[in-house]
Amino acid sequence: MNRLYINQDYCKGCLICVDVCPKHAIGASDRLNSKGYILPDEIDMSECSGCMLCEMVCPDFAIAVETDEEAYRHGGET
Amino acid sequence: MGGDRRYEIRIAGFGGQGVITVGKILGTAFSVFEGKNSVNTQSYGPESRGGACKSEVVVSDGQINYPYVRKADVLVALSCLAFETYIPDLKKDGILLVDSRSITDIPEQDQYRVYRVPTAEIASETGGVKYQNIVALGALYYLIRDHLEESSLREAIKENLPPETRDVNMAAFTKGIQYVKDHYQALGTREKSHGQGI
Amino acid sequence: MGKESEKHLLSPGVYYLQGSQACTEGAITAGCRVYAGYPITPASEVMEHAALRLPQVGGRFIQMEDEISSASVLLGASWAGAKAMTATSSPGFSLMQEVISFAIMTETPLVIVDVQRPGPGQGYITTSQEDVMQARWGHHGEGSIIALSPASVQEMYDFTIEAFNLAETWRSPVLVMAEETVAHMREPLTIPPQNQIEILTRKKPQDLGIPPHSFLPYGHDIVPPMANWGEGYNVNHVSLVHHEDGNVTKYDRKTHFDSVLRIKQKIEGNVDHISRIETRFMKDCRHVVICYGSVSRTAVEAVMEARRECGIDVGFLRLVTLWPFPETKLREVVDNVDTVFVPEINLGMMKHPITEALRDRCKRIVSIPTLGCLHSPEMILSKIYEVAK
Amino acid sequence: MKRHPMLKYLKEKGPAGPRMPTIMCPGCGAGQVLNYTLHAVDDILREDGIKKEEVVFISGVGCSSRLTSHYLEFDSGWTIHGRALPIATGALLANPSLKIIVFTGDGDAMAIGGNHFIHTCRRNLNVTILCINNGLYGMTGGQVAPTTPAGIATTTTPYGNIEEAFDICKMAETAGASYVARWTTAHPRQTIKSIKQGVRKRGSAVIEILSQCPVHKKASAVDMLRELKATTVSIKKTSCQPKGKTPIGVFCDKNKPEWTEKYQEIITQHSSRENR
Repeated sequence: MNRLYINQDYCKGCLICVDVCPKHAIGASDRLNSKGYILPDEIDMSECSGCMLCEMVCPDFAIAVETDEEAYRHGGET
Repeated sequence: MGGDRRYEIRIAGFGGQGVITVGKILGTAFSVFEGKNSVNTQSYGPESRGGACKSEVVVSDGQINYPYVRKADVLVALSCLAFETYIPDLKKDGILLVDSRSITDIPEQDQYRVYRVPTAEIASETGGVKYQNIVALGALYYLIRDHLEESSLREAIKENLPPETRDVNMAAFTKGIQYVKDHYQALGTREKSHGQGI
Repeated sequence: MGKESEKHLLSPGVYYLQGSQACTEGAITAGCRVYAGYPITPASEVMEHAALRLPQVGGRFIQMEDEISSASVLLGASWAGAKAMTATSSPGFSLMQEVISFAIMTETPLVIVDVQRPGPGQGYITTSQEDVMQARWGHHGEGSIIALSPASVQEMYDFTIEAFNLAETWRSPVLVMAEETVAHMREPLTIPPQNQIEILTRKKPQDLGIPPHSFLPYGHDIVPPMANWGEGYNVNHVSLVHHEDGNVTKYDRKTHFDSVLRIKQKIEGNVDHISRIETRFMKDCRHVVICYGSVSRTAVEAVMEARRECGIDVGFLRLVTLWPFPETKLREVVDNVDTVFVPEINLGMMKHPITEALRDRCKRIVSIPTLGCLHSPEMILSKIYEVAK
Repeated sequence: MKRHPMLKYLKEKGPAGPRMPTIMCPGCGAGQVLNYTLHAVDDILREDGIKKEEVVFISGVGCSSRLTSHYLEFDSGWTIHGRALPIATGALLANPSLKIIVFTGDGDAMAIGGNHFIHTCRRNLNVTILCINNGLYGMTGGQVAPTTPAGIATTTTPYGNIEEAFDICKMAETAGASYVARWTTAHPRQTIKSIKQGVRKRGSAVIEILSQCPVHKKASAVDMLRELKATTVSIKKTSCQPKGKTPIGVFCDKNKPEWTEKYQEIITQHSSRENR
């Protein structure tokens, strides 16, 4: 299953990624970063098709999706 | 004849918290409705959101030459960075008002009196976190009520904020006052700092 | 600012305005009815207030495509008979220099407000006094300029009115060398009754009984009367070297020299009428702090503290007008002084004409430079104590 | 912990401390344009074998132009308001093989920089011009711009804008640019593809990108992006231009002689062999 990573310092809580996700795999969490910005989080990553639209539209380079293959290749846990 | 007696207030946070608006309202209250001389200045970075930002009000019955705060009588800090940056300039026995959610670790000390108010939380209950600054203004009013009338601040809010948000702003202002009244009952004006409010 | 000010001049009373707003209100009071500007931090608020207020008093506001076009608008507006103003900040001020030069040669009254910010290049967006030499020498060619240095919200109002009066009186561009601190600061502003405010307008040939056929657009007097477009005086505005009647064909060196000298002497020769200084505690003081603009507010606080706390006999002198430089006035009040302190929000600029003026009137000149922020009283006090203690 | 793939092109911190997060406001379209541009450049470097040191970013002044200020792990210049294009011209005269990408805004390019924009397109100089059009002056506080629609209130048109907006693409085409396109920040894939076409184009490539400014429009970025999608229509889809919808797509893609190529012919003919 693909994994979502959020850079808490870079995210400004605009939630464009959540809106663009075609599969609604991610959503707004109730956690705030130090500046009070709402952080996105996984909702159901089994839905995630790895299209990387969230990575593409993020204005602040604060989100990354690691697909199973990438995880496997990097030897990280899947 | 040295410089006239000055009462110095500094409000600091980050861009977008309405810090500059609070300074503007305070200045209007003192100068337009209390008939005192006051200088309101602002300093800011290029960022309109997120950067460090402060607004100051110097009040005096006489002439105000140097326009900025020299040693603050009151510091209102709405962000951690603001607190750390400006706490050294707070006068002995001065008033420190902080947003309790963003500033948590304040050293135990008896240099100044600490008042913690969850301005962001109260604001979001009232109409949205963007009213955090007016909640803080309400709390600030109660702590410096020897220096000006509540009506002066309410008039200044009307003068400086759009009519369509007047009600929610007035509500936020009242809640700020109420919070300090409820949580700091034994509040004499010369009270020694008693640390943990809530 | 109360609502009743919506439709016309601010009624007399006390207001709590930002320096930038007071500047625009001053322009309106002075009769400015054409404003052209371009966004630039920290001067945009002057323009935004003009956009709101000009139409309310029957004036016209336009946001132009840049600073060069904004300044050029002022030439056309002034020739067509209007009082015109723009406000910019340092990078924009650089772009306006050619128009200033053109306005000097064509003797065109107009007002440019420079809300100074640090340079060079983008520099920063806080306060500065780094354009004070550019104000005098930024335009190409000879000639002179009038430049005022406000230090408060009240002076942003008063000096803008004075700038228009000087522009109309001397047929010259006039600069209000403001600073970000003063433009963004809010303070009480007292608006006097309209009839107590002196408003001057250009001398017109009609008022002097000069008919169109015998009108010399650059003649008759050291400050020539000025005919506006649309009044049948067939005025050609030219900035090539010209004769009194505007003829540019018959070039001769004497006319070239005399006309440019007149344009310069018109200002430099009347320095005592045009420029002002303020002094306190000067009576046989041992040291003196000479300053201008917002720094004067820190300096007076430091001078009073040094006198009160340590009994140091230090005087205070403020240049209200930067240009034309009031050399004689300085020499009248500063005599055998030990140290002249010159605090500036730059690395030492007005220090040069001050040094030249007081070369035989003091032992030493001590510059107190800072960049991007107003001196704190301590910055000036420490220098005074270093020398005086 | 996977990090955003384009961070490899950004200077995140330096000896003087962190440079990120960027200065852009939350949800700012300019930040997205930087993301799309880096995706495009990443592809080109890989697909066309272009060396990274050939790529140069130049910007003027304004929110759009803050992208090059100190974030890019490329040669770059954060220059004078409206003068990015003459500066790009200079770089090309010195080294015509550079791949120059200019970040500019509707104010920076069409107001103070309008004159240089027209002449750069007329000369068909080899530069990719990304004009981030948010319809106002963001950096200075929300003033009206040449692209602000008529009627709109801003801090300098409190009574409504009485002027008509520019059509940047028509201006570019008329002036002679060889590639002209318009997209929006709500069309990531198409914008990335278009930027690649622009960089590969020999000549002036103008790509207008409609973008959102949540702070001054007092709206959420998500809503504004949805509105960008709803109020635009691809020219491929409809021949006639439906009322009220802004056409997006590639308006012009011609092959015209590029300025430095023509000049190279002069050098070839008129210089001795070794100076060629």
